[in-house]
Amino acid sequence: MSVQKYSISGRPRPTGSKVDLYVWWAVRLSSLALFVLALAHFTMTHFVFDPGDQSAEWVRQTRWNSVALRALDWGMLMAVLVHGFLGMRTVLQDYVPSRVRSLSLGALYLLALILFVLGTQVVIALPFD
Amino acid sequence: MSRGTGPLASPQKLRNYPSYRGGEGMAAWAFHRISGIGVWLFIILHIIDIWLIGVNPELYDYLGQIYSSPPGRVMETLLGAALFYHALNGMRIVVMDFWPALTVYHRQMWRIVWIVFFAIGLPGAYIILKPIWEAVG
Amino acid sequence: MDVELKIQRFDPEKDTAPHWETYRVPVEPMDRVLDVLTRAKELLDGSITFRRSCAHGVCGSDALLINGRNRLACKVRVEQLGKSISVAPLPGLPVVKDLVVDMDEFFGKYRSVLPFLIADEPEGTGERLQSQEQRDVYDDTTKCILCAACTSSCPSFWAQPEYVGPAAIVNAHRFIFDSRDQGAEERLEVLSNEDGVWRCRTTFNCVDACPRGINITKAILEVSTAIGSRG
Amino acid sequence: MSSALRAEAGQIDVDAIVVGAGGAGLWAALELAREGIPTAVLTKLYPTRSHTGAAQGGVCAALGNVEEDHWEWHMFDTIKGGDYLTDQDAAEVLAREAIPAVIELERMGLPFNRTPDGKIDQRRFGGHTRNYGEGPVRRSCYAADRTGHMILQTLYQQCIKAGVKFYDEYHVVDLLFEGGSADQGGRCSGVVGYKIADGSLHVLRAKAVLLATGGYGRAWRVTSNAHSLAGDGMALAWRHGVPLMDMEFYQFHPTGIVGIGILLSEAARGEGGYLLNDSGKRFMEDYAPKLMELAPRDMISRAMYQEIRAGRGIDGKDYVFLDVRHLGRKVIEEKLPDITDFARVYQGVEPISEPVPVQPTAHYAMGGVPTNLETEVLANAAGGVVPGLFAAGEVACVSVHGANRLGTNSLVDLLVFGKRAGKRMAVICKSTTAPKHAAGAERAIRDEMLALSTRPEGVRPAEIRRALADVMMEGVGVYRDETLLTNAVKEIQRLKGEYQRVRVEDTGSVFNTDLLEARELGYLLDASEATAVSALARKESRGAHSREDYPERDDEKYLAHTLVWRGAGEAPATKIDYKPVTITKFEPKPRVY
Ligand SMILES: Cc1cc2nc3c(=O)[nH]c(=O)nc-3n(C[C@H](O)[C@H](O)[C@H](O)COP(=O)(O)OP(=O)(O)OC[C@H]3O[C@@H](n4cnc5c(N)ncnc54)[C@H](O)[C@@H]3O)c2cc1C
Ligand code: HEM
Ligand code: SF4
Ligand code: F3S
Ligand code: FES
Repeated sequence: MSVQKYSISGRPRPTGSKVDLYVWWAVRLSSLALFVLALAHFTMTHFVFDPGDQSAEWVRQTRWNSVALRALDWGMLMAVLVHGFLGMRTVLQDYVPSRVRSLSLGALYLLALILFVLGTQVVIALPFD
Repeated sequence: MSRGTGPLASPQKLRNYPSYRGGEGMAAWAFHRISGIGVWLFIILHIIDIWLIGVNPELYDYLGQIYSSPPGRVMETLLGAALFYHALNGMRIVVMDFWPALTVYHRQMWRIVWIVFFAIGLPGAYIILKPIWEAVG
Repeated sequence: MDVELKIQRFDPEKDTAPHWETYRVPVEPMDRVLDVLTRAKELLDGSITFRRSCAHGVCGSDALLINGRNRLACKVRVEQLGKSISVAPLPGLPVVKDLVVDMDEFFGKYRSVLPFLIADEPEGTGERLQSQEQRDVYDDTTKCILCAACTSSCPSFWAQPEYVGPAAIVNAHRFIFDSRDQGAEERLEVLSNEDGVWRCRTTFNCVDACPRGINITKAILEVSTAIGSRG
Repeated sequence: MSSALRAEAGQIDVDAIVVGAGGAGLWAALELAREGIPTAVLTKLYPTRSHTGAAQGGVCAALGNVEEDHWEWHMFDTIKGGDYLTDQDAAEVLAREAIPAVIELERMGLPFNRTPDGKIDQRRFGGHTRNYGEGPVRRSCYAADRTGHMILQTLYQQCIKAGVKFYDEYHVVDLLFEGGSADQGGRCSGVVGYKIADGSLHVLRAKAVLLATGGYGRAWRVTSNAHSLAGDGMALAWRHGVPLMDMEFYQFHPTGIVGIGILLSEAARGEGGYLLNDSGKRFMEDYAPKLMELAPRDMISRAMYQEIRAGRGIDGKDYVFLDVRHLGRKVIEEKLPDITDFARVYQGVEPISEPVPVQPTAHYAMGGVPTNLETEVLANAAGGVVPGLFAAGEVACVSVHGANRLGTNSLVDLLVFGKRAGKRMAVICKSTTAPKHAAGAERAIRDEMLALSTRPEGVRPAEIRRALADVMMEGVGVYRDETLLTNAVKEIQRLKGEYQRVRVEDTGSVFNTDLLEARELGYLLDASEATAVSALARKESRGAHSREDYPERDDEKYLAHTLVWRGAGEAPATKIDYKPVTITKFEPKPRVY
């Protein structure tokens, strides 16, 4: 590896990409959101109500009967997608050999997109009671 | 670089990875990663099952039955544990990210993570698993 | 007293893969692992190969994987390890022979962070002033002896040898936070790419391994913060 | 069948070669790079592992940042500290040029400790006084207790910045001469380097070669020196007809860790630490009432020996206590962190609450390859130089340290004379022609090295090395006399004979440390012989050379530098000459503190 050249005046700025910086922030910020949303969600669905009682019917009638509640869950969905998939990006960057890395990252983002579509669709399209 | 092009230069360099006895920090990280991947896998499933509410409510309800069966409840507990550990340790990481000086206390903070984890997690697990006993008893 | 010394051996001219060999070596109570290795070489097998120089933890030659952890052989006493000692080369670095690893890559990464004072002002003559507080900010990271114990203990480095690694970041930190230096921008730029600081997962193996007691993770996070706050 | 050396040899042509990348070598390389001279720096260790990094206490320069100071005072202290064997013109250069050198280091980025108003902080050190000996002065500039580490790092960093070409882990095994060896008026024309990673020999040609290979403390059993310090440069030059100067002056540092010799820096005493004997008395009162624990090292080491001999060592054993407890936790942890760490790790002693057992340890070579003020190597007492050959740092003898070096003056020596070496070599490179190529220049050394691994059977190098360490410890230690020295000379000669039968076990060509350690043993034997022979010849006591049979200094006969030449082949060294001391400002006086 050779030494990076710099000139005393007007040194050329090395070109680093900011992607990883943004990813870093996105993971941290979404994690803060999730800490509240996901833990609250888990508490609601597992402690306050029993999973056995939460039929599709119940979800539609009780939980998702207001725009605000749906918006909140959709927000959580976004946070989870951002956080979980950027988290998995990190994992793939660590363990997937560079040959197939972009391929696997592509697959990962595609999966995220699909889940985004599915999740958004149900939140929006599910009729109100 | 140092090993030239002579007969000794090996085509691929031998790197060895013997087992390493990491400390608390390494354990915290390993659990965090495993739990993150675990929760991620569940989330894929979870988004799909929610989607079913709109497309195929019967199938959703059928899945709901599986989730609330005894094995389902055990899985649920594990999921809760993974999520909870991940969330608590995630906060530990974020706290250090924003206040690097606190890295000095990373061990203590990890201990706090476990204390909170068990203090809240054990009663939680009891609530989730209770129906199993009730069903059996 | 005797100890059982297990050494991972590899001779590129004979072996295709490393293997372990065990030696019984007499030791004295205050002996360090380096003394035991030296004795084994002198008394039992002259071909045992390792680096060493200063013998008191200041040159960074003999960082090794000892009983599962990276440490300096000259700084760990036998009595701290018990009757059985295992010694292997630093994990994740290319093995040259026995306990010797190829350090070129490591030093290359060190060089990549521009580890030297960059100051644009015209060559002055007098000393520059620096307050005690300004100096304290980077005091910790000036201690590094480039032993590679940290970088080679890092799971993120094992996963991706491209990771610039804690040692290089420590040395970048030493200049980024020096009030006399003006090269922070370039260094932050180098460290903000995919194989820079973001590869740190706050695993703390580096801190545990560092024979100089440097709080490496703190330094890394301070660099991340600096990159973050410069936008 | 593998062999310890690869068959093919490399050829490298440069203008200047620097052997060794400690403080002296690095600064020379930096100067050469600044002058644009194509330079190769060869070092058997990675540069940052050079022993300069072990220096703790500080580097003296009369900056006067915390109290009044003048370079003349520094010059005087250096001369008096050296028991008037110091060449005074050299001491003047040292004391004057120390000031800009330290400031330049600061400008290169060295993180010196600072005074409250932001200037380089300074502290006391042994033998450094105000107004020609009135009392201790704060002259030592420091970076905690890792000044040497910071100097080494800073210079290496600057070399990287300047694009210096390093040959890391190349062991220089021979010097090349054309037109005969040094004593025949020959010129140094390059070196042969052994690439440790693959066992190949490389012939490097240059117009100027600098030896900056450091000292040879490993000749003694208890030493503060690195394993790698085997007198390489001294022995290589000696083998080519260069004399060695003042080798009998070898410094024992008073405060080594008992048994292993790891150094607890004088900074501990500079900050106010005491030395105590068994009855808890600060025994330096009896030896140097004015400077006490800050007297020069030779005096303190002798005082310790006398206490021990009088049965006043701790529990009657062979060590005394270094006590820093009264300094308080804050000073100990902030100003002496490394030393504290050493005591804890290597002795299991907690300096904050316990006194630390210490014992003199072999530390520093005042003698070495003789040079003039421009670092050109001298061929004889008349001052004729060996063309193309330079030396700086501990390997060299200018002589600024005379019969005893003051603490911190070695780092100054590296800076001042390392820099001078670079400058002078640049001048020489610009004004001379390249040496001629001689094919197969490495053949002789190849055979010599191969013999070490191809003899059918032989002695293990470690055995000889251990025997040598004992001989030097017993015979050429703090106190010497005729019988001890005669015996030592004889023993060393015998060990040199044994060495002819040395055989190494490792026969491979990759990273063969077994072979190199055997080479280093050869260097050690040479350096030890020069030391013992010179010591036997000097029938007086001066500085670090204390003869019990001649306890007085004898300026009539011995106010002169010893030069000793190596015997041909295996013959013992017998040729000795004396070179007058340069005296400019200060007439020799009795040395009391
Ligand atoms: C523990 C300790 C503490 C000290 N503290 C102080 C102090 O506080 N103040 C002070 O002024 N002085 C101090 N000294 C003395 C001072 O540090 C040394 O004298 C000085 O550093 C020597 O520097 P150097 O450049 O001559 O050689 P070194 O730093 O020893 O470097 C030698 C170089 O030569 C290379 N080399 C050697 N042989 C060969 C070969 N055959 N082929 C290729 N390369 C070779 C090595 O790789 C190395 O790079 C201390 C010494 C010790 C041991
Ligand atoms: C509940 C609150 C959560 C918090 C506070 C949190 C926090 C964090 C943080 C800080 C990281 C970065 C770790 C690092 O870079 O070292 C991270 C990584 C990760 N998170 Fe979360 N997270 C939470 C929830 C989730 C959820 C719900 C998922 C699943 C979709 C998830 C999946 C992941 C994954 C896969 C990683 C990458 C793991 C790694 O790099 O080792 N997290 N999390
Ligand atoms: S930071 Fe510590 S462990 Fe890492 S190279 Fe420097 S001294 Fe060694
Ligand atoms: S071990 Fe590696 S992950 Fe970060 S905290 Fe240290 S660099
Ligand atoms: S030999 Fe120098 S650090 Fe261990």
